[in-house]
Amino acid sequence: MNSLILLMLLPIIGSIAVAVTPKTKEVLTKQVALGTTVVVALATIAMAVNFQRDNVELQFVEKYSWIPTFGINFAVGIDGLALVLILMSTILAPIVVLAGWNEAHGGRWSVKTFYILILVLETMMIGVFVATDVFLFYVIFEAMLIPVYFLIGGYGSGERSAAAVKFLIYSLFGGLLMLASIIALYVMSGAQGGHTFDLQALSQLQMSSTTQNFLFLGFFIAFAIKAPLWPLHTWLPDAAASATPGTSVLLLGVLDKVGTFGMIRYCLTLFPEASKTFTPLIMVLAVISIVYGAILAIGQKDLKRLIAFTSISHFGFITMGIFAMTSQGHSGATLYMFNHGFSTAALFIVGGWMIARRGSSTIADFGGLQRVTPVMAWSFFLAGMSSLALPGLSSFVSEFLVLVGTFTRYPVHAVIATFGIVLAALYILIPVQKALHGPTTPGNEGLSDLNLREKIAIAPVIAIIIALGFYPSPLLNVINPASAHVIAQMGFTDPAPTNGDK
Amino acid sequence: MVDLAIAVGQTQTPEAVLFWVLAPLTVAAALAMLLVKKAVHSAILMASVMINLAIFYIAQDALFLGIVQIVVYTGAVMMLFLFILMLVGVDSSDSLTETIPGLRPIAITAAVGFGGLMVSLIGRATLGRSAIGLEAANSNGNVKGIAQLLFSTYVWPFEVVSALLITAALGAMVLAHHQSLQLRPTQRQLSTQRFRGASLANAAGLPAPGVFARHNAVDVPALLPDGTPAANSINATLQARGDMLTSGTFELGKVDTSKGEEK
Amino acid sequence: MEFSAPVLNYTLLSPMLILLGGALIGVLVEAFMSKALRPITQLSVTLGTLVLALVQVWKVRNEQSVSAAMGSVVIDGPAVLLQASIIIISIISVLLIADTEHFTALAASLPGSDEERHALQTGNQVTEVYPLTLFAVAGMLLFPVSSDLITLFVALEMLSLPLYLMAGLSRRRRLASQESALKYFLLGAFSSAFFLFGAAFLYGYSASITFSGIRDAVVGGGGNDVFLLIGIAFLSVGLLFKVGAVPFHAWSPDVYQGAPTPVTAFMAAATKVAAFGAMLRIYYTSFANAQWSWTPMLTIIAIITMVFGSLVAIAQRDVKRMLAYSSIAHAGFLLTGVIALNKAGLEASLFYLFAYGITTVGAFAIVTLVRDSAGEVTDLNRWKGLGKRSPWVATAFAGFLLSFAGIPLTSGFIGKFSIFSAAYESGARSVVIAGVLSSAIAAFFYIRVIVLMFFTDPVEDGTSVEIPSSLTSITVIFSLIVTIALGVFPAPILNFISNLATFIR
Amino acid sequence: MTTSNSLVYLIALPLLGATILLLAGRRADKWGHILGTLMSGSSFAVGLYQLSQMLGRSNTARPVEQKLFEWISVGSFKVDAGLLLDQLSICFVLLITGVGTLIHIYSISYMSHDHDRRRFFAYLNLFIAAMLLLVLGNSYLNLYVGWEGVGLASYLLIGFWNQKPAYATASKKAFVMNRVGDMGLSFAIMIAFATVGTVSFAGIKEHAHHTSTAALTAMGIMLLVAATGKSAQFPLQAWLGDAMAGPTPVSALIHAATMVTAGVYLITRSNFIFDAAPTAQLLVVIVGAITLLFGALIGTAKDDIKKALAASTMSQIGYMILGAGLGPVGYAFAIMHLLTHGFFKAGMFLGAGSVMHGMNDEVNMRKYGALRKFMPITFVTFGLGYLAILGVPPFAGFYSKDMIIETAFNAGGIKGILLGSVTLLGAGITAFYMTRVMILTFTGKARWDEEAHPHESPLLMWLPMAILAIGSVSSGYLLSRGDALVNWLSPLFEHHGEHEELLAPIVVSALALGMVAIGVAIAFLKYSRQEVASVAPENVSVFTKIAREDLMQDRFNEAVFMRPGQQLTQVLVKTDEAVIDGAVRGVGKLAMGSSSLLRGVQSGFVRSYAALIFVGAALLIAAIWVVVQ
Amino acid sequence: MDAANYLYLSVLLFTIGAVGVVVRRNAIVVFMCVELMLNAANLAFVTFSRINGDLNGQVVAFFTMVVAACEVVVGLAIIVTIYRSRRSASVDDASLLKR
Repeated sequence: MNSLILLMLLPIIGSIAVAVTPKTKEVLTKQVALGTTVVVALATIAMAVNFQRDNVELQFVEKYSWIPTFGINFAVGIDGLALVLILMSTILAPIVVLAGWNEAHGGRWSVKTFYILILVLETMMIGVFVATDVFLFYVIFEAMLIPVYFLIGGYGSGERSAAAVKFLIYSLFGGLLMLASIIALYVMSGAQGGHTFDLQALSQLQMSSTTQNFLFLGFFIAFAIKAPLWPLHTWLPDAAASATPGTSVLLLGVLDKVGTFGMIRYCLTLFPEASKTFTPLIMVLAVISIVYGAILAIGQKDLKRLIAFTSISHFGFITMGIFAMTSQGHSGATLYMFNHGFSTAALFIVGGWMIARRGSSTIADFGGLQRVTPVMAWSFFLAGMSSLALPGLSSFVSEFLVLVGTFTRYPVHAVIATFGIVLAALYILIPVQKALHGPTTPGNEGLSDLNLREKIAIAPVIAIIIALGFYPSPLLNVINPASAHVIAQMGFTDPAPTNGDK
Repeated sequence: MVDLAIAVGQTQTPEAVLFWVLAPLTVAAALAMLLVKKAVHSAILMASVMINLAIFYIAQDALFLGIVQIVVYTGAVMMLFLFILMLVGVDSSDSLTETIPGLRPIAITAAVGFGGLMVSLIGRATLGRSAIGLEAANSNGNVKGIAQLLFSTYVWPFEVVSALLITAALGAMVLAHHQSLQLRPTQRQLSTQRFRGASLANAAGLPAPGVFARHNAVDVPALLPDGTPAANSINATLQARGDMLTSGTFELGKVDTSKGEEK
Repeated sequence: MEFSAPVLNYTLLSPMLILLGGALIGVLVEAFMSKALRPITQLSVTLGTLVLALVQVWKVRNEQSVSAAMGSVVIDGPAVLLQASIIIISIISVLLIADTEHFTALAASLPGSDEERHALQTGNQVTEVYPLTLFAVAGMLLFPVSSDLITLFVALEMLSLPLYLMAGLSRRRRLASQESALKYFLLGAFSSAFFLFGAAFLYGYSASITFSGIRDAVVGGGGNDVFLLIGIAFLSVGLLFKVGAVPFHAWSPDVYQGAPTPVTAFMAAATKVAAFGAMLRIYYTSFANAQWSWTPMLTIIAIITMVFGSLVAIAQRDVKRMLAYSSIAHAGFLLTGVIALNKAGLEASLFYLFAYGITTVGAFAIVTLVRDSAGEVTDLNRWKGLGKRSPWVATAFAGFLLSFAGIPLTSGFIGKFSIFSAAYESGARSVVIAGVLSSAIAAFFYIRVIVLMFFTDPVEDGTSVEIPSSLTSITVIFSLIVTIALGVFPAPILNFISNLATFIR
Repeated sequence: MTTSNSLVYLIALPLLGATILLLAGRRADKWGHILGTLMSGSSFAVGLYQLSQMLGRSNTARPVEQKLFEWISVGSFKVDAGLLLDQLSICFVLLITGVGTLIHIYSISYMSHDHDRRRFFAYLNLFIAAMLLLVLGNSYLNLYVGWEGVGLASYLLIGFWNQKPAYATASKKAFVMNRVGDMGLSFAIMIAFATVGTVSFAGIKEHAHHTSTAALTAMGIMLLVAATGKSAQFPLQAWLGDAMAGPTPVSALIHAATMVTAGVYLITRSNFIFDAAPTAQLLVVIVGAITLLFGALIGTAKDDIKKALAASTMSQIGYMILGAGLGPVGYAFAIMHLLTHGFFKAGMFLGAGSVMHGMNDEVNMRKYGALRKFMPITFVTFGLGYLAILGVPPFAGFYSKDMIIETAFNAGGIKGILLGSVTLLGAGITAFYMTRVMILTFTGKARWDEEAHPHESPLLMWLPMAILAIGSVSSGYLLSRGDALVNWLSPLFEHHGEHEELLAPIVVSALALGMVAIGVAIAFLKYSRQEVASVAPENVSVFTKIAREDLMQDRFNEAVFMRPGQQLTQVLVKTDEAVIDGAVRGVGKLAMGSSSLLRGVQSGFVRSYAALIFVGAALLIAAIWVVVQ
Repeated sequence: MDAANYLYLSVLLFTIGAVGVVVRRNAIVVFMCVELMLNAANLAFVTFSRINGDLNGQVVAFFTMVVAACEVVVGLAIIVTIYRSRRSASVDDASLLKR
């Protein structure tokens, strides 16, 4: 399995298969969707096996002319960073399908439509990470919004359409700013040796620092909206609170990663100087996000909004790691993206089950679930522990790497960010206490524990969370060369041990 | 337009006299167009502006255009306007009070600005070449010269204009032509209908206007024996146009002898 | 003085001649054919004529001539592309026009009169719209290929007059329809007076009424440019009126709303192509060297236009008015193509015009389908839940809206991208930024409609969706396919345009 | 360095037990406790094996290492999952697994009526594994994993009966306060990496001498913060009292014998840092001194037997910290006190558990009394522990505590005198409150509730108590015989010149015993001579009230951190809604508003449209006019 | 006598026509004002024709007249239709479509 394009095609084929299943046989529809996602996940893993870890060049490169008039190619290729994120996306997909087996019911449209949207989204999720042509990336980046928009607005709950619109408008706004930057890049490439959108070629462009700063902002704001960075975050809690748990997983777990992925792949690569110029500002925003997201999470009454705010905090860590410009920070951030995908997935999936069973997403409505539904409670607890980066679980490794990496260059930022770990304990343990502990409150007595399907769905997530906590090397080995490459290209080297200036 | 340097020698004094006499008249007529209440008056004033323009054309060596202006524009187009004016009520007069708030000040400001700036601009325009005059171009006669252009250089637009004319005709037809969708009843059918109808009231024909009323104008309804006005004695068009007079003042029972002739 | 007989290149003029011929046949059909046979005959004649004209355009695609009609007409690559676009848009518009439901049975009858009722009952049809359409199309074909001011003016009137008339022919809400015709007409005439006045000053400046003559004068200089500036300004007023740029836009929402929807579709799409075609030609050839004088003006107008259009569209409650404001915003985007003044700008504009035109017709075609017992329902509140009742119709409409909004994988995106990049290339950054921002504003109301259709529960008020007639279906499907295809695989069309898009002088 | 492949089993066995018990669910209810105990016991066995191996090697070759795998490696940040068993850790390993196993055994019976006994054993095993990882990790990061792991286990065990909201809150409080400490550990690791470039003990030790004092001081202070969190030292001590919400075996194992002493381990382990950072060391001493008094004072006022013991634990750990803060001379004594304390305090907690077991889980000592007759074994074992903590010769505490007091006096100068006095005072207060506990519980009149039927605990419970009691009696002697522990540990610490002795050992012992005697006497006077009210009297001195309130520690935290924190949270939630999201919505509203406003341009009047065109044209002309000017 | 005077006159007439379109309510008068503007443009053409010494301007003016005639036909047809429906020739009454 070495063709990325083939990989992108698989979910599309699956969606066609879903489309032709008879409308009455919903189970068949779901099975086809599940089967497709599993095949994609296996294919991705097979691809990952063939990936040459130490090769920092793009691999599995394919390039087809798409719109020659503008020098646009359908160009794909992956490095370690992209591979990790694709792996995360494709592994999460079947889990989401399986976990949210029934979440398409009660939507505005048919179950079929739901899975078609999911599968189309999966294609785009792969595409957005593999694209090496800026135009192709942008196209997918924007087009992705549509299925998500319909998934939120069509299958969500509560103020779903308002949330969907907010999400879309925010993202479109960011996307358009990015478009302006892309146009500028395109035009400049035309003036410097032929129109192209090739990332490699564009990164060689000569431009004045003012131009670079503006173009950087165009990209960065788009990404900062995606990976909600304070103060551009307000769409996320609404969207996450309204979306189905599965959609939220894909939204926070995968789509938002496009933002942080984009920061590395596009902001840093294309505008190294501007990145340096803006680093102080971004670092401050990241730290604010960490603390702010955590405090807001503590203050939430709604479970889904709480998880959303924790993600804002986590994205602050990722952003901080990226812009710390140390190999630890960078690798940590990349690993964090992967781990956050799974820990948030676990939180949302289990939280979603809790909400579905209880019929409410208000934390105060739960109580004493540990006695009633021990497996579910444990799953939630573990997910929460992962979210607060308990050592031994996957998030710890990444969070600590980010902190250590940041500390060597930005000690003050790292110190403030570290306070986030105390806040994390609060935002996880408060809902844990309210929902899982204490006496079983009325309305919770009859809740059923996880069934086999649900156990199968959550098991791999928890397995990954634990396994990567103890043994992150397989991923780090893939990530490190890519991160080191970026850092080196940016002209940074890790700060040497200072010995306290002695 | 000093720099434009139209040789004064070329334009003779009589033309200047003509201009300074007619131009104020033209402007006045145009302004009056805006100020008179009745559309008909506007139309007449418009016609006079057009005729003045025709004279200017001729004065500027555009004999053909001058004639066409009078014959076609003033003669035909303005007459068309007048026809339509008759159709929609020649008497109707506009109120000149402005109902859209703020529009008039805006219009006047814009006009003053527009006109003033244009005049100022034209005043400072230079062409960088001297005016030529039409002596050479008209050497074979103005009409011939125009014809030469019209039928050679501009033959394509000339032909295309024909399509425009057809469009106009077609358009007028579409909007105005009442296609006879059903056969009109013959005289005979109408007669039969009159006598075989539910009532014989109209068998003898509709009452004439003004009968028994104190006034026999076409817009005064006839009075029935009981003194009420007979609506059907008035032409439907007048009724529709609202030109029907109320018969009240003309009813026998309510003669106000102290009053003089109405209207 | 010898008279030399004019020489016309009929091959190159044939598309227009065919259309005029077809229109004349149509007039004759009106005169001599029995009422019952007229509709089908007219439709076949019209479609046949258009297809023939398209074939003819295709045949002459590689020809170039400035002397096809004694210098009145230039046939070159952009001309062919514009003409082809106009004809294609016209064809799919005619398919909409063929739905009798939209046109009054008898234009001369009073609204609400017995006569009207009778005409409706007898199934009378105003088949004159077909020849009128053909005349308009002929005018549109001529407009962007004109190369002197006379022809330009004649073409302008030729495309406008039939549209004035057609705007007044709606079957429902006839008073509004007639009102729109009146407004369109009065303002159209008003603006063409400006146009003519501008033409006079250009003539005064350059002593020539041909574009090349004006260009020579601009290049040659001499004197100062006051007349040129006045000429450009007033001529632009006329052209900007046609394309619906602020502040010369005011007619379009009212007319779009009042006119029969197929006419609106035709008008919105084809007129824009023709008017921008003419604008591109005149600005790219005649005024190119006076760029300094008009670029700031057009830049400001473009910015105001796109922002205004996008902004005002937000508060609209009527789908046709909303589309009208969207078209105003798009006029602003298209103006950036004019401002760009480079080959990329020309190519982008041509692509954008075609893509936008097709999408517009498609969108209005959908509007024709949403009806209740009293005809089309254009009140957006009653479009609620359309996605539930008629998912395909709503999906198609959403597709068109997304294209308008410039979402990737639709033609609108490629259009916006190419036109903005061309403008950026020419240094017009402010326009690009304004364009991007107003795109964001615009996205808001396009999305609002999608929300209405998909995420709002339907109101049970009898609003239904007509099963599209086969002709309307063709229009919708064709438009949708083109909209998506041009978004996904625009390369062939872009190449085609790129090969042809060079103005000759 | 010697390597071994078997170190991992120390951790793996209990971890396996925990995993099996957790995953197997109710199916394991029947045999879960046995498996748990076995796992803990086998780990102890491995520990003994390792000890025997170690004893067989020369003094310097004793440490053993095992590298399991490369855990994290990014750039120069390389951390192996590696275990280190040296003379220091083996002490802990044996304490943890030994006492742990005893407590497992005790729990079999103690928890036999609990529905969730299996889960309890799973948690216990988890704790053992985590605690072993803590002491076996060969780098600060590995230690950190165990450090938080024991925090988690502690959280789970404190909240074992979390259906009671107060218990759930207690567990959360413990976790969060521990996290504050953990933050310090994080900082220390970060500073270590940034300054030294490594986080392993060996690496830092190697570089310590050419690292600036400032950096080492920072590291030291941060490590101290970590220690205060885990070991319930001032100012992060508040959680320990509440942690008594957990089942009593937990209190014995985690909150007396092992986990809470992790801070002492950390400071001792980091001797190479503290030795080079006198300021940090001084802070350690100050913290220890404050806490030992602080805990002791709280202990005097507590009526809850477990809370009194907890306060005592806090105080005793204060001794250890103080000892550890005294540098190379104090490390061994701190560890010794740690070990002896592990025995007698665990024993006393188990005794308390036994009392509660017999008294329907009553914890209020004012409801006890005269239990000596009903629970003789408990009385004896508890009493031996009591003597040990008092430091009565020859019981364990005498050896360890006196050494600390002595070392404190020997710290030199005014510091030495001050510290010595504090430790002496602490010893006196300790004697007072421990005597109070003894009197209230075992002597005097019975003040029981109606339903109470006190009885002696079963074998499985008293046996561990007995074993621990033996430890309480003998461990001090054994460990100090021939300076056994000091010599055992000496290769790990750098040696400095001997301090001059301020007071002779015998004098110190005498002083200490004197203080103890005073404390015991006061307690006798106050509680044995007078009637004890079964309800805590209200008309007590302000001092007592404050002591009952844990010296206002909770109020302080509440007023300074919690309330402002909650308010900040609420303010931010509202700000986010109103300001940030409000700004976003405001932009939307602005667009809507201007849209509605601009719609007005479209008045419907064709004349106004014409005016618009006209004005537009006029503006164009005006622009031209300006240009031409 | 300066030929520019004709241009000034032309501008004046054009302005008056434009104002007329804005201020008059009767559709027919409005339309006449448009005609006045066209005539003003024609005057400009004729004047420029003379200045430039070629007849093209006059040809344009001629075309304008023809086109204007067509426009008048269509325009008046529309006005009559409106009048018949509404019984009013006031352009202000035709304001159904707005906002």
